[in-house]
Order: sequence, then C-alpha cells, then structure tokens
Amino acid sequence: MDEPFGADVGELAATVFADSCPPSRIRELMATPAGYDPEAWRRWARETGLPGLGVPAEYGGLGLPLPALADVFEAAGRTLVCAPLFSTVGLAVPLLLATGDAEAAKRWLPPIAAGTLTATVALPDAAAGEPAVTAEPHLWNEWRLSGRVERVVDGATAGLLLVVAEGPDGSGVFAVDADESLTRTPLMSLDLTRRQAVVELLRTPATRVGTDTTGLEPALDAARVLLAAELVGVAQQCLDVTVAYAKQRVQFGRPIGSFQAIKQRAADMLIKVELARSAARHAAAAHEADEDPAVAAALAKAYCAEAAAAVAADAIQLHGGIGFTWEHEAHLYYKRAITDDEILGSAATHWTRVSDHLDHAF
Amino acid sequence: MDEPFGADVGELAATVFADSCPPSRIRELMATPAGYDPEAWRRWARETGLPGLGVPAEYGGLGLPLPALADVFEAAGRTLVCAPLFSTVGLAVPLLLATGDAEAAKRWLPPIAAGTLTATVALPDAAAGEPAVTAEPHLWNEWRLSGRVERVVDGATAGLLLVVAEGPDGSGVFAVDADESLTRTPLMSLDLTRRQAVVELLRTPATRVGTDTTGLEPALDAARVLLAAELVGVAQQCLDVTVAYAKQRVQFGRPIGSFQAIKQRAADMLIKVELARSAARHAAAAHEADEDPAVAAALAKAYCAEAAAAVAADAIQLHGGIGFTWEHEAHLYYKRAITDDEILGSAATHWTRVSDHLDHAF
Amino acid sequence: MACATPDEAVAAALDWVRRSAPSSWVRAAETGGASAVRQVRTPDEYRTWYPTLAESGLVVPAWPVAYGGLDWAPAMAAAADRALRPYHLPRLNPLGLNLAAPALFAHGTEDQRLRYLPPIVRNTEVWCQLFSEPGAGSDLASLSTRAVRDGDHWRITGQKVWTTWAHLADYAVLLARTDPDAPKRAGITYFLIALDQPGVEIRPLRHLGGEIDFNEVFLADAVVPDAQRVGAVNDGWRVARATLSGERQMVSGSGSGGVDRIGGAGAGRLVRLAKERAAAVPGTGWDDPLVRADVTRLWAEEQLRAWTNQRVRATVKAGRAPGPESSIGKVHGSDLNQRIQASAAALLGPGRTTWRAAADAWSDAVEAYPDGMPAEVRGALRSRANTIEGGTTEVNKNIIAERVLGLPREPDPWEGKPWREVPRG
Amino acid sequence: MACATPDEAVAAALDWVRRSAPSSWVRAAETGGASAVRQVRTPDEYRTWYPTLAESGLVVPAWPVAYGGLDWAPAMAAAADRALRPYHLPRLNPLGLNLAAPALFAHGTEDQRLRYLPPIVRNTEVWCQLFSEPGAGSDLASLSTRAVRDGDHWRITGQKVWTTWAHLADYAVLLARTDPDAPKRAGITYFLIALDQPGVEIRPLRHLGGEIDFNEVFLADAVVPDAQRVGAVNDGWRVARATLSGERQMVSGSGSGGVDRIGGAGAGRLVRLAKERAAAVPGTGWDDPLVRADVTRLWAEEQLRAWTNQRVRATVKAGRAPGPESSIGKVHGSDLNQRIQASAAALLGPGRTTWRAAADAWSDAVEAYPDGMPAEVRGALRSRANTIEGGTTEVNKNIIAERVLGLPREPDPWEGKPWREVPRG
Repeated sequence: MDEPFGADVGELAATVFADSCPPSRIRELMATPAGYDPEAWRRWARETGLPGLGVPAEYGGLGLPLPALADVFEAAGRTLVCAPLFSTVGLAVPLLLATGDAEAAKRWLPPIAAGTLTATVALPDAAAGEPAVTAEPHLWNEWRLSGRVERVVDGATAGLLLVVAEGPDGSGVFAVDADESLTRTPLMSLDLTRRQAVVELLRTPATRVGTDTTGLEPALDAARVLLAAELVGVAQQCLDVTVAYAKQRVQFGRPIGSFQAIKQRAADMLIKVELARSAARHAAAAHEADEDPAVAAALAKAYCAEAAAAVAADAIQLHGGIGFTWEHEAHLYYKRAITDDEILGSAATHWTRVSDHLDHAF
Repeated sequence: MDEPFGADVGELAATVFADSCPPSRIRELMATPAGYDPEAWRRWARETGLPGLGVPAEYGGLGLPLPALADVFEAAGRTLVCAPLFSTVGLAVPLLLATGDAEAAKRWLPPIAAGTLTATVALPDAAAGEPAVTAEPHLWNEWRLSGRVERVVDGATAGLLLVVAEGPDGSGVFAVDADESLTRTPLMSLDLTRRQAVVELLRTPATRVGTDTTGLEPALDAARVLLAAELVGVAQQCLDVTVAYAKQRVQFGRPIGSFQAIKQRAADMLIKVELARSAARHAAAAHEADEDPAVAAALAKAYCAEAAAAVAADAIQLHGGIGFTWEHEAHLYYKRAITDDEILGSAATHWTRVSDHLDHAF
Repeated sequence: MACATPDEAVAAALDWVRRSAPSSWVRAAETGGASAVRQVRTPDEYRTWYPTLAESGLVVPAWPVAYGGLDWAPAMAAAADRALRPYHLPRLNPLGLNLAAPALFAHGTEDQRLRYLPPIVRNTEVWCQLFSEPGAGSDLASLSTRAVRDGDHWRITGQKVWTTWAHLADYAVLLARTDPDAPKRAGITYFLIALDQPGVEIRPLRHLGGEIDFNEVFLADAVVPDAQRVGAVNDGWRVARATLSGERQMVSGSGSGGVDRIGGAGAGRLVRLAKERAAAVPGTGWDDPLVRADVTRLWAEEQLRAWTNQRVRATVKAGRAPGPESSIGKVHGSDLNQRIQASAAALLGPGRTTWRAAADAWSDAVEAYPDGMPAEVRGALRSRANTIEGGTTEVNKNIIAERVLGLPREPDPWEGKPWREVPRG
Repeated sequence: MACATPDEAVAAALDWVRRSAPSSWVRAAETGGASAVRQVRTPDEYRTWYPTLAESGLVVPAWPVAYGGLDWAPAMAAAADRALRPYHLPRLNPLGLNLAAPALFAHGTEDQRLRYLPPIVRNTEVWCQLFSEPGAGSDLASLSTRAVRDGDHWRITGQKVWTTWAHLADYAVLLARTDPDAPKRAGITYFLIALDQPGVEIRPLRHLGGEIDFNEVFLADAVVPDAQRVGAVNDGWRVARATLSGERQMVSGSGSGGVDRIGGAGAGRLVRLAKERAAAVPGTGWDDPLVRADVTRLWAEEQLRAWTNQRVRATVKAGRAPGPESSIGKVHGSDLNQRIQASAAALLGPGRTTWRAAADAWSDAVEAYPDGMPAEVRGALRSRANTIEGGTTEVNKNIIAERVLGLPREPDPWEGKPWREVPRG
C-alpha cells in the first residue's frame, strides 16, 4: 500500500474519492450495468487499503474503529462514490466479525481486504412485511437456504452473500458463494450510484457462519451508524454546493445568497447538517464506548436520514430550475438520502426504537 | 333597536365592538372580577340586538343563520370583545333551540334577546377524562343534578346554566337557575378576556329542557364553528397588527417589513389566515346546507385553532421585544387562540374525528 | 349554437355532444365516468377528433365567433362548461389558450387574432413559451436574448430554457431584448415566432425524474416578421404580464406529473393508498396513527385549497375583486402537492427505492431509468419542481408580502439603471 | 489553595466544600442530590453564605488572585468545576460575571479590574446591562442614549429597556452615544454606571406571562465619572462585542423560566409529564402515538443539542477553533426550548387554560394572574422570548449565513453614513 489510511482517515478518503471518482466518472458509472468499476476497487485495495479498513490487521486489513470508518463514509457520502463500499465494508465485514467465526474470517477477510472479493448481506425487511429466508440443515456444516430477499445492496455483483435466515434453532448467518445456484435480478435503483438486486434462493447450498447471534443486531447497528455518517456527508455536500451557487448566481443584480430568504433557509440547512453530524459521531463513539449504542444508532439513522432528505430537497429548491435538471448533481444526493432511509429500517422504525427506549428511561 | 344587524352584519359588529370595546376598555375589563360590563351588554341588546342575533324573531331576536353569526364572531375575535357573547349567543341559544323545547324557548329566549339574561352551557370534557354530571328524577319535571364541571365559560356570571348531564334514560339538557344551590368558583383564566369557572352541583334542582337529544351534537358543532370563526378573527388581527408594525418599525435604516426574512414569514401568516377563513366559512355554510356539517366543523375547529395559535406566536416573534410585553396586545390573542383550542374539544380530538370520517369516505 | 340563457346553452352543448361525439365515449362517460372514458379512448384518438369539438365553438364559447367561439355570455359559457365536465373533453393546447391568446386579446392586432386564435382553438397550431433563460429565472426581466431589427424582420439570438412541449410546438411566444440601454423592463419586446426554421434548435432537457418534459431552445439569427410583434417595440413586459398571470393560474394548485388528476384528487388517492398499504403490510399505512394523522391533514389542506378557490370564484362571480385569498393558491398549492406526493411515495416503503427494470435496461441505465418507475415515485420527483416553476415560492412570498400585504419593497440599487450595466447570470 | 494539577485542584475543592459549606447542604447533595438541596436551603440562605464561597476563590478559580480567583490553569478550574457540580453551588451575579467581567478583562484598566471584579465575584455588587433601547433592538448599534462630556464626568440621557435584575442591581454596563456625527458603530462609548443616583429611574416591565423579570430604565442627566469609562471614547462597540458574545452563550441552549433546570433536563421532564398524563387521562399522553412521537423527537433533539455542545467543548479543549457547530446553539436551542415548553403545556390539556386563583385575586386580576399558574404554562409563556432575547432568530440566521457560510451581505445604503442621518425607531 503506497498510502495507508492513518489518523486523518476522513480527509484521506475524501482525497482518494475526489481523485478516482469525480462527478464526471460517477456519471459514467451510473450508466453502466454493474454501477461501479471493479478494477478501481482492486486498485484502491492496493493503494489505500480501503476495502480492508475494518478488517483486523491479522487478516490483512487496517482494523479501524467505527468512528474512523464513519469519517470515511461521511467522505463517501459527499462524493457519492460508486463502489461496493457499504455492502462490503459497512455491512459484510462487521457482520462477519460479529459472528466470531474464525474459520470464516480466515477464509473471506483476506480476499476482501485485498479487493479481490466483494461481499454483501441479504436480510429481508421484516418491518416492510418481507418473510424471512429459511435455512434447513443438509449434511455436515452444509445448509440449504430458501426464500427471497427483495433488496440486496450490490446483490447482483457481490462475490459473497451473507444471508440472515431462520433455521430450526433460530436466526443465523449463512454464507452463500456467488457461484452457487441462486437467482440474482438487478433492480433499477432510485439511486443509480448504489445498485440493489432481488436475491432468490431455492434450496441454495450455504455454510453457517458462527453460531452465536448476539452480535447480529450490534453489527447491523454499526452499519446503520455508517449509513448515518454517509448521510451527513450527503447533507454537507448539498449545503456546500448550495452556498457556492448562492454566492455566484446573480438575479436582480445581486448574488441570490445576499437575499434573506436564501440566508434563512441556508442557516436552517446548516443547523440540520450539524445536528446530524453530532448524531452520527455520537453514535459511532457510543458504539465503541458501548454506552447504549443501540439507541444512539437508531436516533442517528432516523435523524440523519430525515435531515439529509430535507437538506437535499432544499438544495434542489435553492438552485431553482437548474437544480431540477438531470445534469445537476442535487437529485443524486436527494435520491441517496431517500434510499439510505429505507436501508436497514426506515426513520419511522428507528424513531419507534427510540420511543421504546424512553418507555423505560424516565 | 336603533341599528339592527342586517346584511353586512360582520362589518356592523366590527364597528359596534370597536366603538364600545376598544383596547383601552378591554384592559380595564380584564382586571375586573366579572371580566365584562353587564350594562354594556344590556345596552348592546337595546341598540343592536347583539344578544338575540341567533334568537328567532318570535322570541324577540333577529334569527340570523350560522354564516351571519360566524361573521359576528370573526369580528369579536378581532377585538377580543369582553362579553358573554360566546357563552350566551354561541353556546346556550343554539343548544336551547336544538332541544326543540318550546316552553323553555318561550321562558328564556326573550330575556336573553333583551340582554337581561345571560346563559352558558356546562359540559364536562370527556376527552380530558372529566366524568359526566348525573341527573336523577325528582318530582314532576324537576330533577336533581350532581357532579362537577371543571371549566364553564362565564360560569361565574351566567344567569342560566344549561347542564348536559346523564340521566337514567341517557344524556339530556337540564336548566339550572343561577339562584339555585350550586357552587361556582371563578378560575384564573389564561385568557383574561374570557372568564371560566368551576361549577359544582350537589343534588341541585334543575328542569329538563326537551327530551330529543339528537340536536345536541349539531348544536355543539355550531358552537365550534363560531369558535373557528372567532379564531379567524384572532389570526387576522395578529396578521394586520404585525404588518402595520413591520411597516413603521425601522431597524438598520429600513422598515423591518422591507426585509425578506419578515416578508416570508408574513406571507406564511397570510396563507394560514386565509385557509382558516375558508375552513370556518365552509363549515358555517355546510351547517346550513347540512352537507356533512360535522366533519366540516371538526376540520374548521382543529385547523383554525392551530392556525391562530401559530399566527399569534409569529406576531409575538415579529414584534420583537415589544411583542413580549404585557402592554402589547399580541399575547392576548395568543392566549385566546390557546384557550379556544381547549374549549369543546382540542385540535387533537377534532383531527381524530376527521380521520374517522376518512375511514369510510374512501 | 344560438342561445340566450345559461339553460339554453347547457341544452345546446349537451345536445351537440350527444350528437357529435363518438357514441362510445358518451356512453362510457354517462355510465362509467372518467376511468371508463380512458378505457375506450386513446389520447391520440382524442387529439384527432378534437378539431370537430373546436368547430362547435364549445372549446371557447365565450370568445367571438370569428376567433372560434360562440360569443356566449360568461354565465352561459360557465354553465355549458359545467354541463360538459362529466364528458371529459379536456381543452388541448394549454399554452396557446392560456398564454398566447390572452396576450393577443390584450395587445394583439385584429389581423393577428384572426390569424392565430382559430388554429389555437383547433389545436392545429400548438404553442409553447420562450421566456425563461439560464441567466434569467426568478429575474425574468433581466433576459438577454437579443432581437435586432432587419428591415421588416427581426433577427433573434439567444438561449431559452424550461419550454414545455417545444418539440411538439409550431409557434412560441417569445420575449427578447430590443433595447439594452433601457432599464430591464423597458427594453423587452414580445414576439410570435415560428419554430420550424433553421435558426431554431430544440434540445431535450432531462429532468431529475429521468424524463424529458422540457427543452432548451437555441436561437441563432432566427427570423421573425415584424407583423408577428405583439404590442409596441420595448413594450413587451407589459404584454407578458397578461400571459404570466395565465401561467400562474395554470400551475397553481394543479397536481404534478405521475398522478392521474382525472382519476380522483391527490389526497383522496393518498387515503386509498394508505389503506392499501395497511392491508398489505399491517402497521405501516392507514393503521399507523402517524400516517393517519399525516394523511388526514393533507386531505384537509386539499379541502381548504378547494374551498379557497371556491371563495375566489364566488367573489369574481359576484362581480367583486377577489381578495388576498386569491394570491395564495400557487404558494400553498405547490407546497401542498409536494407534501402529498412525498407522502404517497413514502407509503411504498422500501418499494420507493427500487423497481423492476426493462430487460435491456442495462445497456444504458439512465435511458431506461423512468421505465417501470412507480407512479408515486414519478409524482414525488416531478413535484419537486412545483415550488420552482411559475415563480419560486421564495419570490412569490415576497410578491405576496409586497403586493397583497403592502410591505415596503427592498431598496434596489439597480432600479432604473440601463440593463446593460446590471450584473447578471 | 495552592495546587499544580487537576487532581490536586479537585481534591482541594472537595476538601474546602466539605469543611466550609454548611454540613446539611453537603449531606443533602451527597445523599439526595439537587431536590434534596432545595429542601434544606433557601435561595436567601445561599445568597447570604455566598461570599464565603467567593472568598475561597472557587467561584472563578482561573482568575488571578487579585481579582478574586486562584490563578489556576483552565484545566484545573474545569476539573474543580466538574467535581463541585454535584454540590449545587451555582454562580450568582451572572451579568457581572458574563458581561462586565469580560469587558473589563479585554478593555478595562488595572484600577478598574481591581475595583470592580472582586465585588462581582462576592456578589456584593450586583450588575445589570443597559444596552437595548425601545428604538434599538436588533439594530443595537443604532442606540440613541446620549452621553455628553461634563468636565471629568459624563451626563447620560435616554431610555433603556429589557434590563434584567435592574431593580436589584448596584451597577450596570452602559452603551451610550458620544458622537452622533460618526457612523453608528463609531460613535458609541462603554461606561460603568452606578444605579443608585437621582438621574436613574427604574420602572418594572411586566412580560406576557404577567411576571416582572425586566425593567425599563430612564436616564435623565445621570452622572458617570470618566474613570468609569471602559476603553476609548467612541470605541464602545468593540468593547461591547466581548460582552455580547458572553450574553449569547448565557442565553444559548439554556432552558426558560418555569422549568427547573436543576431537576432534570427539559425533555426528560417532558417524557415524565407525558407518562403522568397517560396515567391520569388514558389516551392523551405517552400512550397517544402522536404525543409519543412528538416527545421522542424533542428528547432526541435535546440530546443532539447536548452532543453538539460536547463537540464544541472537545474542539476548544483540543486547542482548535470550534467550527460551524458552535454557531447554531442559540438559534436551535431557543427554538427547541420553545417547542419543548409548548408541548409540556399542551400535555395539561384544558388544564393549561385555567388555574385556581388566590382568594383575593379579583381585586386585580392582572396582579394576581401569575399566582398559581402551572409551571408548564409559565415556561411556555416565558419561552416565547427565547427566539427574541439575545438576538432574534431571524437576525441570528442572517449572521450565521454571512459569518459562518460566507454568504454576501445585503447592500446597505446607510453604510458609513453619520448616525444622525440614518432613520430610526
């Protein structure tokens, strides 16, 4: 690795993403079938260790803690980098580690860190009424999975699928090799910079990953915190782009940013951005310090999703007509905010979690 | 009557209120025990027929329909006139008429129209968990009422109390003469321009008014529509006062009304005022045309209460420090809005009624 | 159709429709209503038949006969309109009727009216609007497109944007600068321009929903005969006002793309959607108290929107000038529709973030993007423009505050300065 | 207390409190916490004992000894502060500490510091602020109160308003105009004025809650020795900035009257209130999904408020300049508190609109009005001022947009013009 991530991991990530995934490049990738550039992913692995950020050093990664990962995701949110970053680094790695399955870790983490394997998690959205995937034991440690997951991030391209399924002895994590007999149908995604797919399993061979499932929810909460951080980046970028535009766009002989109607709105955007950042950072820190990380994660996911969607909508509004065009980037951020809101539970779901916490807190 | 109410009843009422109840006078009445001027009330009866606006001609009134009454209440809301207008004209008369009790009408409506008798309605707020008043038959048409009504508008001064109570055969309307053995404790009212009192009944003699209770809810809805209209007046006055202030108040070398931050807010206030007016007027008309008057009344009461409270709060805000003083009138309107919201069911209650309507409407 | 009273007008109109409209449409309308009509009639079929409707004069009954109308009194026209509503015979060529026509009535010559109004009514000449420019949006009067006199013609050069239906249009109303040294409003002239000429290039403009509803129009020495000038030279801003108010009305309160406004109003549909969602995924639709409250308020506000419009119409009908209530339609309606559409999309849950793509989608994801997009998502995306098109909410609120509430205007250091000197873009 | 490290500072502070504070208070604090302390200690008792605390230097440990401090390093002072928090020994004389002191440190003479700071710390000289005027609120720099030189004194004439605690104060910091011909900010001088003199009349100002927290102060030829001028003549605006930021901080995020901020934070209390309401009237409190959602968001936003303040403190502690997050406290905190207080009052239902009055209420309803008013109502009414006091939300958002986001200022035709010529009031 020429330039490993270190202290200012957030800024480093920002530079990397800016260099290798500028807006022009994102427009290209948006139109491609895969939606990202596998070669770039492998190059990032070699040059920056990005895919292995959360992978412990013993497996060839950098073993960064959640707050550092959150900084990287905030940077990713700012650039809408097209890559299996969330699926692999945000979802699969934390879940894999949470299972405490050393075998699995030894088998999959090194190629993930090397960028030669991408992974994702397939988890039906129970809150949206999707039925669970069922797992039946076959022989030895081999299982058969059946069911359908409506939306799997990078589900069409990931080399490894970690499926959360219901077995005879409760829910567990199961690994499905991409080569196995499963149907993966790419979906059109509101957010073209992050693809999803339907995954259908019919007695698909799978191996069980770990047996202790106590780490499952915390791992998913970690992923939610990373989405929250990404949403902070989304909102921050919308604010910055809007402020820059308001400074240079002239109407009525003045930069529109000199009009109070714009100033009041921009200040409101800043407030949402900063509160969202406080939510995401606190949640990331809480996860380490584990002081009620679950509530902090739920609060962050809910607040950041709503804040980012609102700020992105304001960005479209304050840009006027140009902000309504496909060519302008504002809509990409708006769509990312909406989409993130629906991944791993919507704001409504997570606000309810916070309320449930308050049932006992006072 | 020198000057009976006619076509432009709203404008006429506005003139009467402005002449006989200017802000200075309201400040005086606010500090008095009764909270209004009985002599002025009798004078209005002689000169304008105000107390008998809704009383049919045969009983010495003007028999105005609800839309006309609503215009009068809008005018009353603008001036916060201190008088038993709502209790007598808005509550008691419609309820009395709704009972269809000709005897009662002949006995009480003429003195009401003459301004020599004021009346009110005592109705526990079930939604706020207040138990019903109980009525037990005594002899002939005489009953005994027991119970407690936490808040009765003008309950300490009204000469006639119409109590809604639960008898052996369901709920009914009962008349209690102010001279009877009942305890009436004046309450301090958030809105000093409209007093309320606790009314306690202990085997208090009462006469039953009518037996058909089907008119009860429609009569209360009529009262709600009049409150909604009053709230439109409250909101309109807050907007007008704020606009006038924004035109003359100079800061930074300009009238503050020339700043967009103020303009955007003022436009928002206007939108709320006009939508509220549409709600109240439609509800008043619907009551006549009885096309689903109940839903229209619920919608109007809920929307107008919220709109008036919001607009009044904006008025305080846009006046800056002066709007926060006791001397300035803004808080009186804010308090009237809050108080009206809690009379005859809060916005929450009425929004639920609208939702219940939609259960079947689509 | 010679009639003297609203009743006669209604009778004549109904009689005409029953005799002259395709019987299958009439039957569908009288039995099944709107949706039934859409079953038996394609938009193309309607467009083909439309000139027949136009010939009857019922498209603009209040207009003089010479322009394609029936010379009916407003009351008669309104009555006939109401009577025909159940037959779902929508007017076509909205920009011709709402933008070009008012300008011609107010400031056109008799020759111009006789030449342009009848084909507008027949929809045989479709119109669009060439007003907005990349550098002149909220501040339309600062527009830069130049018109230079050339004998009895004008040569137009510049760029216009946000033109709807330009690729389908034959003519456009055009604002161009004829005197750069005058203050911005005093140097604009109003033209009628034919779009089928070498100097006019129309490029599609994709909006954030992935669809193409708008165009950019590039004018390079495009030619307009002076006979197609409306109003005096440099007096175009006054002429435009007539049409701008027209646009305001058209946009105000109207639902946005993606939502079938014939098939049930936005909020009523929202209630049904919430109930469907509750049936499909218990606890996430009408049976969720938060959704119920949100949807109820949106429905209520749509009622208030309608009741407010009724107030305006009643006032106008009574011959009085409408009050402040007439000024809030665009600002409130656009914001309300945005919230309605967003709630509708949200009711899809995660379903609002993905959809089945056409098999060949992946050759170009951007091209294929709108195919299969749920109607609620399309509506939610399209509605983002509601608070921008036809005047941004921010600008409109300032206008309301100044013109309706009478708040003082801001000091404008550029007031009265030559357009040439004022910063732009 | 000679200490060298935070740990030593903590030890010394705790040791002092346990030895020198009334044992009943210490016991109450260590066993029952805040509420217990309030059981055993009246505000008057605390005020009487306060100078003892001040003598220890623990009120302002980071200040030099000569001014009433201990000369401790910031880290030591902060550590001691945290250690003492459980003992509920709040600082008194906030306007002296937060307004007068910063000005004296930044621009006062050594003589002024030695004369005024120690009594501020001891609370033996209570301070208030004479800045705002009826005609100068948001635009404070346009203030009209005149100061005219008279030998080695100044004579002050004008009206001030919104002074808290003026009727209890001995001294005030005062801004007055000394050069009407200079631009508004360049003609103001900063004074320290004794309030106990003939030229000063203090009138109570009743706020909309019916209580008297503020005063109007009328100055008629009031006298200030030139020795009580802070900073140079006409340089008062610069001096004031030091204290203004002080006020911003004091107001920012702080809860409003009517809510006991010691006994549990606003939103936590709101949750308890909602649960009490649910128990009292089923379906109208925490058991109403709409209330539950509303209260949950308010609680969450209060967390975000706190976490944001933590970010600011952490940045400062790390010796870096705090970022944009430090600018939003006042605007968000005031709006949030308003919503929290309004929700709390709403949870009383109809109970928020009436209360039992003292028996003699009816002699003067206005006088008696605040007696018996529910704390939630008092809080809701008082909190209306949160978005006005210490800079209105509108002005503060403009400041954020300009100073933090760097948006261009508005053209100000009066920029640099003599104060005398600029319209006012």
